[in-house]
Amino acid sequence: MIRKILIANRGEIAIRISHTLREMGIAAAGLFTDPDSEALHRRSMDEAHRIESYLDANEIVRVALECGANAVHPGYGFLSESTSLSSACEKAGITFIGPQTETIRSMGDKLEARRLMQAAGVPVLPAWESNPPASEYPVLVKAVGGGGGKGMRLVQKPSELADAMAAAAREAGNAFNDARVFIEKYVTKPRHIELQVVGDTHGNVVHAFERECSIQRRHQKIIEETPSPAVSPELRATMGATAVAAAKAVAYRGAGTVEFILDAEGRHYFLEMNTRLQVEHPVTEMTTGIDLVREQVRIAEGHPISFKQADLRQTGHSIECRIYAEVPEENFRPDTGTIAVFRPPTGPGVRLDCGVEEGSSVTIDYDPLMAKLIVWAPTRDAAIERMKRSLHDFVLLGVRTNIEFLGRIISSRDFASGNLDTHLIDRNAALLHSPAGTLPIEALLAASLSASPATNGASSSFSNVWTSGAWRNT
Amino acid sequence: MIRKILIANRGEIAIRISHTLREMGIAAAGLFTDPDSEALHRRSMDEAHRIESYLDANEIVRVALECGANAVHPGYGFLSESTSLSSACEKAGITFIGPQTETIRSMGDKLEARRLMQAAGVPVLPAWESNPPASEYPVLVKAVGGGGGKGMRLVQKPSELADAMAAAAREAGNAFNDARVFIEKYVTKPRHIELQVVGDTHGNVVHAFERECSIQRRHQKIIEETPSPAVSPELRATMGATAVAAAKAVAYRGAGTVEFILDAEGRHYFLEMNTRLQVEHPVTEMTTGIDLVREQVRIAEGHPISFKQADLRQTGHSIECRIYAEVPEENFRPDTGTIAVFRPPTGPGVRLDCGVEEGSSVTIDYDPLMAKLIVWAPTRDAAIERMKRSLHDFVLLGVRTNIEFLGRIISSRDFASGNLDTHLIDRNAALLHSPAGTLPIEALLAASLSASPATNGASSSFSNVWTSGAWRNT
Amino acid sequence: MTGRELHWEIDGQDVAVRIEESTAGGIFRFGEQNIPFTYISRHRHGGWVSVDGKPHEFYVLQDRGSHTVWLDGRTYRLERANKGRPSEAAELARGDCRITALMPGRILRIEVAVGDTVAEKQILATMESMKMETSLLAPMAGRVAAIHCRPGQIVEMGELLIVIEE
Amino acid sequence: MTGRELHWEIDGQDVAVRIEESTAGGIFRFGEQNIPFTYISRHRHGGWVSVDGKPHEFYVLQDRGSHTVWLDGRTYRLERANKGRPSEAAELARGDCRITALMPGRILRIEVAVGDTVAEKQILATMESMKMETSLLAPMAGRVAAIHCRPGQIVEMGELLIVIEE
Repeated sequence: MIRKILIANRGEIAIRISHTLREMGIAAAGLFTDPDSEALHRRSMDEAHRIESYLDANEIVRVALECGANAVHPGYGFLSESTSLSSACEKAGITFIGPQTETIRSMGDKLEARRLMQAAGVPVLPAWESNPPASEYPVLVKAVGGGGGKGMRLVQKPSELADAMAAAAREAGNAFNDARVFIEKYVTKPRHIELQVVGDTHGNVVHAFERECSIQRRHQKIIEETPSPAVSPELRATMGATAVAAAKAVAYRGAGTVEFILDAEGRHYFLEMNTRLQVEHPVTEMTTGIDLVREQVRIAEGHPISFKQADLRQTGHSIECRIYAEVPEENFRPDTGTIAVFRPPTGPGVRLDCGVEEGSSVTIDYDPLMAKLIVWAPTRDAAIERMKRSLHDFVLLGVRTNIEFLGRIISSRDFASGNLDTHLIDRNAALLHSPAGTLPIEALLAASLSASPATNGASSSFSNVWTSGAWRNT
Repeated sequence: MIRKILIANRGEIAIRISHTLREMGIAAAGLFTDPDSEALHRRSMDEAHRIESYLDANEIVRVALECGANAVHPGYGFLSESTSLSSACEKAGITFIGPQTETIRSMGDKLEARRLMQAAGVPVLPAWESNPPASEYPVLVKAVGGGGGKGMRLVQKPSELADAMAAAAREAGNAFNDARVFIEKYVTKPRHIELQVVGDTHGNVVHAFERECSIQRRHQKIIEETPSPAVSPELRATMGATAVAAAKAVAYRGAGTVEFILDAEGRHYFLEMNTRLQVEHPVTEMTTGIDLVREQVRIAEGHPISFKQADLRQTGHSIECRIYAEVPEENFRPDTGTIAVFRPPTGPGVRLDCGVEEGSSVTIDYDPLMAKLIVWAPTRDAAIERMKRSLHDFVLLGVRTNIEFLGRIISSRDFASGNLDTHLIDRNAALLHSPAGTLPIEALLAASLSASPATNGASSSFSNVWTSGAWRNT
Repeated sequence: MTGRELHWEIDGQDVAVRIEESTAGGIFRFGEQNIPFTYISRHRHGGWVSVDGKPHEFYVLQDRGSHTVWLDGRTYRLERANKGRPSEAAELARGDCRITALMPGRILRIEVAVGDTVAEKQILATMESMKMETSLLAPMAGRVAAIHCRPGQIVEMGELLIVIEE
Repeated sequence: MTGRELHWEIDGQDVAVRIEESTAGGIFRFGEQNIPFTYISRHRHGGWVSVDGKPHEFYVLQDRGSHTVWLDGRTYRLERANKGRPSEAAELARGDCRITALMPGRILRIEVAVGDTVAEKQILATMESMKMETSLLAPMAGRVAAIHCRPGQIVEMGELLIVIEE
């Protein structure tokens, strides 16, 4: 029986976990570092404890023991896929809310994961340790211990392979302390489709359908949705069965995600398994009604999964947009500042998982993800319109954001058609910039009404002031 | 094809309707009176027009014609169930988003509604025009044109009947301009269960299950939920078929509600039909996925209903709490003021339909409903816990509210048991007051930290200051 | 650290508290207790304090001497004590009976005139607020000594409307 | 009504506007246009104005002379014109090439030393912000004239890091 859980994370996910824990009657203990001493997540917990780093497993376990937490929830990122936290918990007799250490370890090693999956009959991409046949090019050099695009190189022809492998190995060694790389077939127009799986300690594994995560910038997802417009009921059944087989192959415990590449011909290949709660888990919750955090906690307590495969059903359509403190126009550089105005959208079918409020500081210390805006509607078209409306209504000033950029993607013809792949943003560079040259006269009025008498010098990037035809001279 | 809709309402419902219209690509025109000149609903529209009164049908139709709206949505309350607006729209060639004038008229006359329903085989309570048999007491005297408890009298014995009828007739004459009253059998422990129905111009009628609305104060619902804990699948099927028969009997067009009394023996009786969108419609939306406003608009455009009875399914459980500017401890007197702090709850399964924001004024001019907090969860227990958490997180200061009172009802044993009836609040007078005599020392600290140096005199109602055992003298 | 003393009226008693604080926190002295607190953050209407290791969120609103405190999901109303001077309320509460507005609203009808004799629970006036009507009843038998309002008038909560004398 | 004139720099041009306003609204004069506006409401960071019968919601944030305007779902950045004086930016933009921080963050490594000859696109330094690394590249071939930062240093966006001369 779990009485108190230490949430070893920060920001929106720490708060989202605390919501479910409070609703379950479980005390939520939190952590904060010095830069986070005023962070919203610290203040949203039943109690919060100061630590040096979210990356120090021993410190986290020590806090858990001191405050009487008998379980640790790692969230995503940080130590969620590191064996250091799960094994330290194990040694201390604390429940780690996630899979066994051995599962985390084997899935963290891309080559071992490939071997296990192949043995379980899961389709994987062709791969080589060195020198693939010339006919297989282009190929991708990937880090064995990698993720997030680090230690990855696209190689167009055999003559470039050696240099690419050396560079990738150097990068991988620095980033993951593991310089091993391997070579994989490159898929030209890949979609990124992942399957949510849930396994319990009684040997049950079910899948909760797919999420399409093809809209990415810098190898990071920014818009996710479910159902995927590319997945037919037959493909869903096939990929679901594949994901369940993958999870069963590692006796998976808790909530996890099996990521696939879907190629232009509709073939799917195992990419990797994320052994934790996914950032984009809310779209699955919105369409299936499952509370994945509640399910994680119940499974960690030894309960069987609270639903059967046949009980699950996808209802309607859900889209998530990740709200980042960044400037898409300037190569997605992160921005920092203090949030002066924060007015999130409301209304039917709108969910906000949020780590900030008015007055919050966004600093350089951590990931610039501030919030996730999730909508649900009966159809994909209605969900798109709802997301447009919600992004339009979202006011967040004091730090620059990707809100309008997300609005342009959501409103684009490519997105509406559902014809997505991971290069959509690269192909549509025009989406990066707001339509230039049009400054509504009302914006000039607004600025003028608010401007203080003092003057400062700098230059503006509008090429003209747009005026509607409706003005009357009086 | 509807291009622009005039929303003839205010507050949260005007805004909620505008959300759907904007998502449908239909322009939302709004109305405001002088007291509402700074109201949030005025500012949430694509355009808004000043009127003298939300109750003047001719003025509303004139504005619709002037601004080029080809349809009017009446919301709930105001003119939504008055034939004046629907017939004025008809004359002006504007689509009224609601049923035919004749339906509104006949359902607004309680005696005629009874007759129509009886003829359609819908069960109604025994009723008399005068002098019921002595064995039928207690009985209820009700106004033919009534609603909201006005012109209603409970009569315990025959000797009190004449006086009660005279008093009720006087009250009804003043309130509804219709002094007719009749006598109905009184149900001792009634539950209020209503069925959502939707009908189109092609003769299709479906029901979207029930809502339990038994938690009332001053004959007004304050907490609604679906599914009802009192309704078995068999009863649901029966009541659903009854509601569809009732709607078909009046060729019902659009979204409507058939209200039933459910007695302690599980028998249901037709109470009245609400020929409009209901305040509590969100709980149906949360559990069925229907957007009832979208459906209303589509039906008004002549489309058939977008779903069939067999497509509909209740998923999970939803509860709505109405957030009023009122003081439950002081006989629910309405309160006024300016909202100084407004921090609504967020998170999974939380929806807020809201008519106010920080800085909004709540005045004496209109109904004190500020917002509706709606939660969804897989089970009733989880929904109760989510509502508790959400009410706890809701900060609204500057005007007194029923938020904590709602929290006490939601947390009560009676509510948890699902054993509800319309007298629950009367029976549990203790719920009206916050547990007295306990002032946490942290609250005294907070007040002291914020207090200005000046002093004022008055008295406080706490009987002592509560301190935990944990304080250390230093 | 700066210190200040405040007086609250709690259950009719004048309760003194003392705060010694710096920007980061301080000590709250109440009776014989000395309670250390630290600020986690502050905002326009309150902030977060940590007391005994637990964070507490609070908002405080001052309105005409009255303090509304929201703390951890509950609201409390506190009044400052009025050292020395007898309170205005005490001054008034003798002799005749003053009928004040129970809610802000509009006076609809006045059913009595100055000089009328009234019975206990007799309706004196009717007012409306947010579409709801309330009757003001005589709390005791007596004579109408004064009427301070007229039909149609908008009145504040607590505003004096009618005086009844024995 | 009170009037005031403001200058905005739009597309390199000094654009003058004039506002004549009372509390309820006023007239916005821009070029030959006279645009009446009325306030619907105001709040801390902006308000709602009605122009030609349409309500517009706006928020404006001032930060070091730069104005961020949120209007009806889009954000605009505006700069005040600096009447007469040449702008600081113009003063600096000649001669050598100044490498500034593209984002706020931490300097990880500096790959060059003062006096080094560098090729175009050569990596000069690497910085990190929010767990992402960016390399600062030489925009032209030249010689490192000055280095204004050191590894581990936290830098603001726009802070001068390295100067390259031809």
